[in-house]
Amino acid sequence: MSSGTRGDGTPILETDGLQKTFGGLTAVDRVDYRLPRGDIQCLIGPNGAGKSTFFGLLTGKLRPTGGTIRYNGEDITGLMPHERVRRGISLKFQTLNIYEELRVSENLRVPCQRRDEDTRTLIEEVADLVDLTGKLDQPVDTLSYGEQQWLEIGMSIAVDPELLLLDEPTAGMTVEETERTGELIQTLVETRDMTALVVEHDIDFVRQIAEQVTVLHNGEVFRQGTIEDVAEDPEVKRIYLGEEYGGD
Amino acid sequence: MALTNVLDITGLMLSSFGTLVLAAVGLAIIFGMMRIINLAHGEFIMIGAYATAFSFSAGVPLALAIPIGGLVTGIVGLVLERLIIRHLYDRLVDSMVATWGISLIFAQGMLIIAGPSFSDVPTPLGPISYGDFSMSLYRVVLAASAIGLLIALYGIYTYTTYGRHARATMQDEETARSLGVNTDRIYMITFFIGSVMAGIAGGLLSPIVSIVPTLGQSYIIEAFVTVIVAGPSVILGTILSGFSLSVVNAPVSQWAGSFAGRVALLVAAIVIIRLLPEGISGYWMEGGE
Amino acid sequence: MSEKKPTLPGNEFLPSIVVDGLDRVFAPFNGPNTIGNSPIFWIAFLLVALVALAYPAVTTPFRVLNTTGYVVWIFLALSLTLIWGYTGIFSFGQTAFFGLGGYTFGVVAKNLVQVTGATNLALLAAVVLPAVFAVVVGYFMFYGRVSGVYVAIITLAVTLILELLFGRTAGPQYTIGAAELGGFNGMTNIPSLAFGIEPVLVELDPVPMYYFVVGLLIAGYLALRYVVNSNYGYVLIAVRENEARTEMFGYDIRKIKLQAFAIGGAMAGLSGALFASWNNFISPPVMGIVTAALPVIWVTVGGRQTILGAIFGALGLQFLDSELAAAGSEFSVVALGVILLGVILYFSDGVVPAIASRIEDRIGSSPDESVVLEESDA
Amino acid sequence: MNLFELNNVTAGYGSTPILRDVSLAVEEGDVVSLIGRNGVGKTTLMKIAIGLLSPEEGDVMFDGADVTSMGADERARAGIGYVPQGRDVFPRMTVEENLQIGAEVGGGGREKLYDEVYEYFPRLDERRDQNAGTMSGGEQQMLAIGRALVGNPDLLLLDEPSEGVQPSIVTEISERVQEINEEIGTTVLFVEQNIQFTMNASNSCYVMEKGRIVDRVSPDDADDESVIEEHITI
Amino acid sequence: MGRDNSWRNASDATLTNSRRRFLKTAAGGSVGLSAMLAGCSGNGNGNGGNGGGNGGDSETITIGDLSPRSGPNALYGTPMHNSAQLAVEEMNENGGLLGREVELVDPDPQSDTGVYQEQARRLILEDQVDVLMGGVTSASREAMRPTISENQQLYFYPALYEGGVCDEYIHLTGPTPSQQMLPLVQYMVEEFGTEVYTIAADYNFGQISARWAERYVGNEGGEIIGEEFIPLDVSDHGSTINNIQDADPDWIMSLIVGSNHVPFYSQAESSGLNKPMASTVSIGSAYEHITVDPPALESMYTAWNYMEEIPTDANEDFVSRYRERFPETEYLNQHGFSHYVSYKLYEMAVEEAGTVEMPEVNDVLESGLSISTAAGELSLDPATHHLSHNIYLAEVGEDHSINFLDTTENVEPEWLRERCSLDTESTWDDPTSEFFTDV
Repeated sequence: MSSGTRGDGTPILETDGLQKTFGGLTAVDRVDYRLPRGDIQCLIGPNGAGKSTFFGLLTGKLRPTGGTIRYNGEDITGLMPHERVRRGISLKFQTLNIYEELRVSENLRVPCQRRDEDTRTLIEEVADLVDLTGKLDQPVDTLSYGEQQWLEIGMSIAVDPELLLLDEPTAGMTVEETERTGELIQTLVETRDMTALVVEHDIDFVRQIAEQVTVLHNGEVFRQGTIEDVAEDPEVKRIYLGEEYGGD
Repeated sequence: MALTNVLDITGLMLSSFGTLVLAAVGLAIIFGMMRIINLAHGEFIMIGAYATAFSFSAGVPLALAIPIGGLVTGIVGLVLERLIIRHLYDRLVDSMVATWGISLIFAQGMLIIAGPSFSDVPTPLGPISYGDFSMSLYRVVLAASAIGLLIALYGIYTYTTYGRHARATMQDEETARSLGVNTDRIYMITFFIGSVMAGIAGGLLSPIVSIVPTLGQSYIIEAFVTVIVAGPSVILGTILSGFSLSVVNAPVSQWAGSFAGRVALLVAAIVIIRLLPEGISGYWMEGGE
Repeated sequence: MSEKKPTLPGNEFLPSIVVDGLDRVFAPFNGPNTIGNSPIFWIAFLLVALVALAYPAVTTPFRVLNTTGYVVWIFLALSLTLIWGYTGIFSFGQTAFFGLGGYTFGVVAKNLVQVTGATNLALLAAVVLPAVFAVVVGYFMFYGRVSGVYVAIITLAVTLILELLFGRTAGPQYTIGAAELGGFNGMTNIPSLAFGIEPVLVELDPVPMYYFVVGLLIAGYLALRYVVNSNYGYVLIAVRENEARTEMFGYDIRKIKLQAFAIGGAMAGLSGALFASWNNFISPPVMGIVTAALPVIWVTVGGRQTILGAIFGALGLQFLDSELAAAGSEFSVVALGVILLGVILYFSDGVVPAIASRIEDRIGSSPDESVVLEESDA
Repeated sequence: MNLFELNNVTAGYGSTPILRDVSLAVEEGDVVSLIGRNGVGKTTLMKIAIGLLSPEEGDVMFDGADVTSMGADERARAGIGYVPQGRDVFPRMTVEENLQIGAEVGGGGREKLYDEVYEYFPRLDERRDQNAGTMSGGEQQMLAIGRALVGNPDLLLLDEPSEGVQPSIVTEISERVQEINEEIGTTVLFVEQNIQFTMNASNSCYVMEKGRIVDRVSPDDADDESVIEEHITI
Repeated sequence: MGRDNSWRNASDATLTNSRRRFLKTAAGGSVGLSAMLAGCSGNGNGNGGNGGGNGGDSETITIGDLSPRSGPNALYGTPMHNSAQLAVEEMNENGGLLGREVELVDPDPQSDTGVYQEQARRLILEDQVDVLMGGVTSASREAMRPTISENQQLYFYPALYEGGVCDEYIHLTGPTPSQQMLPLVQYMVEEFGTEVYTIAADYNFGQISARWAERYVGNEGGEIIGEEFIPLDVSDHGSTINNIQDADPDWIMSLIVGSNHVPFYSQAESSGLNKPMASTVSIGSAYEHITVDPPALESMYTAWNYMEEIPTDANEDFVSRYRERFPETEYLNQHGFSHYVSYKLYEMAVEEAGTVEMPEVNDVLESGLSISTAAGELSLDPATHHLSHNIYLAEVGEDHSINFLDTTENVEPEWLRERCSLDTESTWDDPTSEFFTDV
């Protein structure tokens, strides 16, 4: 298990006053957020807290209504998604977003061939990391749900990112699969000099991997701290369980 | 002089709007509600025109012959839906190729049945004039009928059980089904109504066109363009689209000739789609959901 | 990943040296994105190529001439397969580039043939100009985030506008050098293909023209197989399958679509140029809605996501069309419509994939066995 | 008597199992909840219940009959009301039209509960002519429940009624569900991850984790409350 | 609204052949079909692989005919198709040509230039027909022309057209505007005045015909005060009608064609546009006076080489023979007539030449042949390969009846003769460009 930050503590990602409104609804409300290099941090919050919108702004899928996003000190607010990826940001989508018509190896091939190294070696390397070595030639619909999720994680790291954004990486996984996913993410961060930001509901999983947790609520940063601090906070409990219950 | 010009262009716009909306309305329903692109739509119009012309020459008054044209086309559409179209739901491109095949069969089938020559329904009502300006009153009737059809559709889709169920199916098929809507039947009726609309359009247009087996081809492009430019909302979209395209088409035709008018119509469609990639009504509805 | 060579289906019938040889020679063209990767397939391919080469010797001049014409149109179908079948861009107006290619060839060739006697440059121009035009149209669409059926309507409108414009060019004022555009009646006396430069000239008369287009088709087929099974082919397929995912690997979707569209435009232009030279004639209806629908129909019937589908779809339906027309019955067109309907209802992925899977069942190979990662062997 | 049962249901999308050997039963007149975190398969279970998904294995019983092979529209007409996740009201239809669709479910056979719906949810009465898509999440949830209720179903299925709804309105809705059950006698099965809603509304609660039912508890019992909490919160 | 269904008539020798071929095609499967047809269609004519022309007396004479029975030009192609059958049946009833049976090979070109090209190639190269007939639009003729000229194929084109074709093996039996326009324009200027508004179809035929109209109107001291070209697929003529109303001419020169343009007349009528109209394309070709309800074409004046109503004994005889054979005929138009004349000319030339060898037959055709037809005595001009025509000037009445005003006899293709002399030269020449500039 890792503890503390490994990097020099300089932020790899910073948002200043980041804001996004849809019609009258403010989904992300002036969020100032710093992600130190080398950390694994989690983003949690009840449904509709603005987590997915926040991720959408980070990847460039959504254009912010206000505020800026800086990556390694560079303002990337106006960049296209693919330009952000080329600077080292990668995303694992919330819903499965693999190429359903293709085989496992072909799925991995698409990101792997972006790099200069020998594609086949890279595919094997990535497959090894996500435990799919024996299944490279299989069509993806023969994989279990958890394996498909791993494949997607594998595809996300195949472009060799510095910053990995994971949107609910364990949704639909069994307990064992979830645990192994946590180990995988920790291994990746430690061995590949990566930083990870994870949106997750499964609190056991958050406990397993996260150093710092940020709670979003109604589009705003509600609490930040270690998982223990946050978990004990009655206010956090309240927003999770419903106003009256928490207040009782 | 100036007034005559204004009246000329207004008349043309009415006429262009009426034709575009009539040509498009049946296709709009079928495409908007069912995501089926019916390339045999022009032939549906043709069948409506023939049925109207046959009824008319058999002595039925025009006002009655037109609904007969609609009904005959509706029945043809119904049979087609049961035999072929229902296998093509969710297969947009396949539906295009299959309906292209149907259009070949219908156009040539009508040629075999009715011969290559055209039949004629005389234009009723004569001219209206003001000073130097005069135009066919029937043109005004066409534009009014186009609006009338859209109002009728609005009525059907607002005040009938079928209409509510159809809109519900279009907005959320799964939820509609889970509320007891037999969506298969809704699709069938929708195709029927789209066909009836095409047939009525053919009947309404029959006095101002030559009724020939290849009639459909002259309408399919205009209909297709109007529907796609319209975007997701069937009734509002068709009105806006017909209006925008005729606003471009009419003055250009008047000042630079029919050729330029036609090119202008296509260019306008391209520009609108580029600026509003979800069609006109897509832009209007944005933020609604 | 194992180093063991994957088993190719069908090799149990063949001596291993043949299997290895075929495997090695055709490795760059093999892959899961194309139908037929086994030694047996390649033997059949070579046999078909031989039959195609021998064809002029065993048939009538009319058949040679006509078959040349069919093959010429295949390139249009292939252009659609590349951009629609593999990249997912549904163009309903490939004929715009076909027509532009044909007219460009006509104009350049008619002028050039008086100087050099050859049409080399005309062919080149007829490929380049449509490609440039495709870049313009493609930039307009893809950088404006136009997609799906909206692409279909824009491309259709473009080809219809071109048809209208070229139909308007009757009269001497529409003459470019020695070439009269000819309006609706079309441009006549377009020179046949001739290569070289005075006095060393090879004019492609019917039979050489046949060999030229068939050779070009074989080369084009192999080239397309190479492309779609290469890294680049995977990018195209990735764009077709899931744009959002592919973009998040750092690919510029708009640029990739634009590139594919331009290549498709060039291929359609080539098709048009070959058509104009083979036919010595081109007229605006080649850009009309009826012709615009043809490649869509061919490709859908043959099988959208396979190269062979485009080839056999175009070949088969043109042949059928011609024989039905020759039969002279007024029911010919009806029969064609019925056949289209039947294919759509019973072979939803197209005829060629259906036949291929039947053959695969027959020789007992499983699709899982085909090669996946051979590109690094090449 | 059990009004509704799932027996040994295994299901998923494609080859991916989401539910593994799930069985549950709802007694007539009861309010039963099923609680679990995001992604454990709650919505899949509800879709199997109404018939929008077919189970790979197992069967679905309603009112003593095997309805496994019936489509969703048939089950709705047989007396199951369904409130989908995220409400899924028809956004470009008015409140009244949404309710009409629900009312037409059973044809002329069943009593229509317009009055009751407007009584339980007076906000809907105020907004009869408003397009459903323009209402707040809570109002949409009320409408979705009203839409399912107006046709007077025997069984009401609710998929995450608290999702995206303001806390104060969550309370209101949970109270209404109780009242509906008590006053009209409608049997209710709902899935939730909001513990407060579950506690308020249901008499008994299944706990689900990773596609399996792991526990069945009664929310009235204080010990069980902490059991649920453990499954659902941080 | 009838058409002939005679293809079903199995006793018809010439037709059973095409029907048989259709059945073979339908039954043939896919792979073997090509080879089978390649073999069969050659043998079926008894001259497969024989090289141009037929040698022995026992063999049949084959006529290739391209008359569209589907698509937008079926209106013109169907009467042509009928004429072809009538002519061939009459030849065979009279013991054939040179004592040999005449066989008609008649694919359906479907009004599609691509199909025209392909079927022309098939007829010329595969069926090796002794003569090729047909084609409706100039576009269809131009599409076939490279193949025809390359193979030196004897060919007859029957439709009225803009003029300008001058080709060794091509003979043109329909009229050109230069032949029809003079008597018509003279009459109109005299009767109605000098200010003319021209509307024309927006393609080669309409544009060139409009130039002719301008020239003849100018010669008569008139003036074109407005001119408008309408695309073939435009059927809403509102803007045109507005423009004519604004210009207020004395009369309208109408050169519009095709089914989309016909509604102009009823649209004009219902818009209150009541101007006298002149046309060299309406009435005799698409018989608008029959298909459009009266009185939309009232006070339309027209000049034709042939109309069904021509009141001569010879025509009465021709019409009754034709209608007896094809009772459902709606109107016997110029295409039907001129196509029949083509067959008769060919028959004459072959009988005189004593062979079907094309150069010999062509020589006879170039010898100044004269032929007696339903529309009078016509002669084939050796220099231009165009027929001289008797031009009938007619007026359409309120009930759409035809009233003949005047006949100008023996109008020769004079203008073209100044440029084209096929009797002395026989080079491929395409005078289209000069044609435009000269007119």
